[in-house]
Amino acid sequence: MNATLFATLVAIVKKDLLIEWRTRARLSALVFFSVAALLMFSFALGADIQTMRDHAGGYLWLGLLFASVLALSEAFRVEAENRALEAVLLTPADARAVYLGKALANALLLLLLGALLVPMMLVLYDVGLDGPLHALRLLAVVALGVFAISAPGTLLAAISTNAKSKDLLLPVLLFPLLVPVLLAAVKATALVIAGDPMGDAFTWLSLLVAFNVVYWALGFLLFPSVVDE
Amino acid sequence: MSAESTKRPLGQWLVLGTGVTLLGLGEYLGLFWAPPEMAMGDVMRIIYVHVPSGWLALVAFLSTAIFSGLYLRTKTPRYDHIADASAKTGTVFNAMSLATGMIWAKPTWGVWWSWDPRLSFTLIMFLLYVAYSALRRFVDDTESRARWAAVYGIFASVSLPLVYYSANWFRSLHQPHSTPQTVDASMKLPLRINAFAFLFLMIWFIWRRYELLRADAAHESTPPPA
Amino acid sequence: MVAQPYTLLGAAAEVGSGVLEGHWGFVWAAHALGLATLLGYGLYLVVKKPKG
Amino acid sequence: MSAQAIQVDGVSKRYGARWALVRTSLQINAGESVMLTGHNGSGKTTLLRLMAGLTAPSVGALRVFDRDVVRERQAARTAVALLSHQSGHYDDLSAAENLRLHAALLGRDTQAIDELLARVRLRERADTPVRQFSAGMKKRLSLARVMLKRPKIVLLDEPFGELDPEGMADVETWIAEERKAGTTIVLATHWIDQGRRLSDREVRLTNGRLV
Repeated sequence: MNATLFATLVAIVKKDLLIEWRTRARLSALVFFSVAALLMFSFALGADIQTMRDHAGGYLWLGLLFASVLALSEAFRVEAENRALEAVLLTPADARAVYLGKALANALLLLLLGALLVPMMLVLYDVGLDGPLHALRLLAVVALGVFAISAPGTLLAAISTNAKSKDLLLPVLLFPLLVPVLLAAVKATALVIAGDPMGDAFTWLSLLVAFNVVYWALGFLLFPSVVDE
Repeated sequence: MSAESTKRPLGQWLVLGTGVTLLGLGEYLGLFWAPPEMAMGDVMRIIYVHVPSGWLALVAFLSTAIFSGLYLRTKTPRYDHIADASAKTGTVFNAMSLATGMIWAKPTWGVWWSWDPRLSFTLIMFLLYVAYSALRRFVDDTESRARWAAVYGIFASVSLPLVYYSANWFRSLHQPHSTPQTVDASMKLPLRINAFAFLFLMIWFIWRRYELLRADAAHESTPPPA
Repeated sequence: MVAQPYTLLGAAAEVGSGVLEGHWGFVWAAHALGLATLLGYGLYLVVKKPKG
Repeated sequence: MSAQAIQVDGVSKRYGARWALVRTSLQINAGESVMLTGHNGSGKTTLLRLMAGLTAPSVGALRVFDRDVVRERQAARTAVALLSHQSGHYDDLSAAENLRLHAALLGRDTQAIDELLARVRLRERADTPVRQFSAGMKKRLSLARVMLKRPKIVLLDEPFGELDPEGMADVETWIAEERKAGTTIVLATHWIDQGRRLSDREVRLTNGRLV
């Protein structure tokens, strides 16, 4: 009688995207925050265009990482506000499908943010791209990275929302977990931007894919233990 | 239950005794019996504390992951306590490995800290398990704490293969990780003995810590009279 | 100095006199730190009383 | 089907250092309506949340239609609906959107939603974001969600709270109908008169203990 795993997933994604659309003022604040972060990096490091060009990928990912912490805790504030997630789980929806839906919605949100930040990065740090294919490759790296952030991020946000000092706890739990992801994403981004004479990009991309597989699988398996007492 | 935990079982004494004896022997052999290494000289002797503490940190964290999984499967509080005890003990070994590694780095590379992958990932692993302990402190409800810590303990264990293989995977200045196969026979012996010494001490630490946690939980798990 | 057999006293004297070419200072520091950590953690677990 | 709808077996529940429920045992037969009374903090809400499978007992076990609420959680949850203090709505979505989400999750078609909204007198406000609703309107919407599920067991935590007299009368009518239809009802309320009219027996909790 209950919805299938896939139908639940679709319902949750639709619901989350609808809420994002309704609260788009919040969304634009998030965009503003990440653009401001990119600007701050360039101020903090001085206006040396070569340094900025060399580290553009790093700044981009730091901006995305900080923004994702805010986005993730917002996503679960909505769920916790009236215990709405609890009502969803009581239907009884499959918690694993709920996880996939929320993680997917978060990833899409971060992808949108990334797609907005990439042109900012190109302009601010004077990075050139040759043609649309190059831009597409860059976007693919961003997509792999934000999906690898969203999978553990969604799960840990669900935990920290229900703990004390949740705003502090989420980055404490999330950052060390994401350092390897960040490392791979930054390296891959830099190689895509600056060219890849040694053919190293493939290694870093495979690493990102591997993180995605592991984190999404773990999240899928473990999320029921997080929300179901 | 409290009487049980104040009277230490014989096995625990045996584990502690074995660990201490082996440690004494290993330290003697490592510091005085084994020859200095050809390229690095005497500074290589740091290996006898640095490497075993690194290994055993990995073993302890692996134990955290395993018992976290068992807890989620069975919801038996005992497994949660073992996972917690393992994580805390592993953190101590991890800190020791980092500190001795830094002492080694200074004379060898001229810096206290180099950002080579092995070292960086070991530091990240340390942060992960500090975060694990922080998470436990941020949750009041015993059942939620156990579930969430178990989930995090499993997530954190993704870093273990990264630490273990990082020296080989990424080009780095850290030598390929030392195992008894990669070092000379006369260094093998103290390294092996110290590794076992650390293993026994780790078991004792986890055991002892587990008893403390269980004693803490004992007076929590009995409801007041009706 | 490489082949010289070491005694506890000799090595300690070397550290004391500040001769660090052989890097024995670092070796002693690392081992002392390691052993102190083990001892300290062990004592902490022995002394620590359960709550309540 | 077992004659027992809910079986509470020696259940204790601890939150942090506090025992919210102590050594509680209770049987509720299928089709029975039970009123739960007690002061604030006496454990009523905890007991209802345990019955809904939203929280696991620290000690003891609960069964809903012979299904363990922890081990066979989905099966147990299928049977119950909970009207709680927290509305369970997404405040940024409209009343209709909230119900449509739940209809999708329940695998129901959305035909009934209009009718349900009319039933709880929210039809005119169907497309208003829930954030703009008063507490009473939110309660009505929660009630519509419970109706949408059509469960075998209804758990009601203060269903009369925050409602105007008209709303209270509506809820009373609905509970009476459900009772007639054979739904098992657990009703936690401070409204003793209404509660007695709507229940077969009364169970009282003091300090987490059944009296």
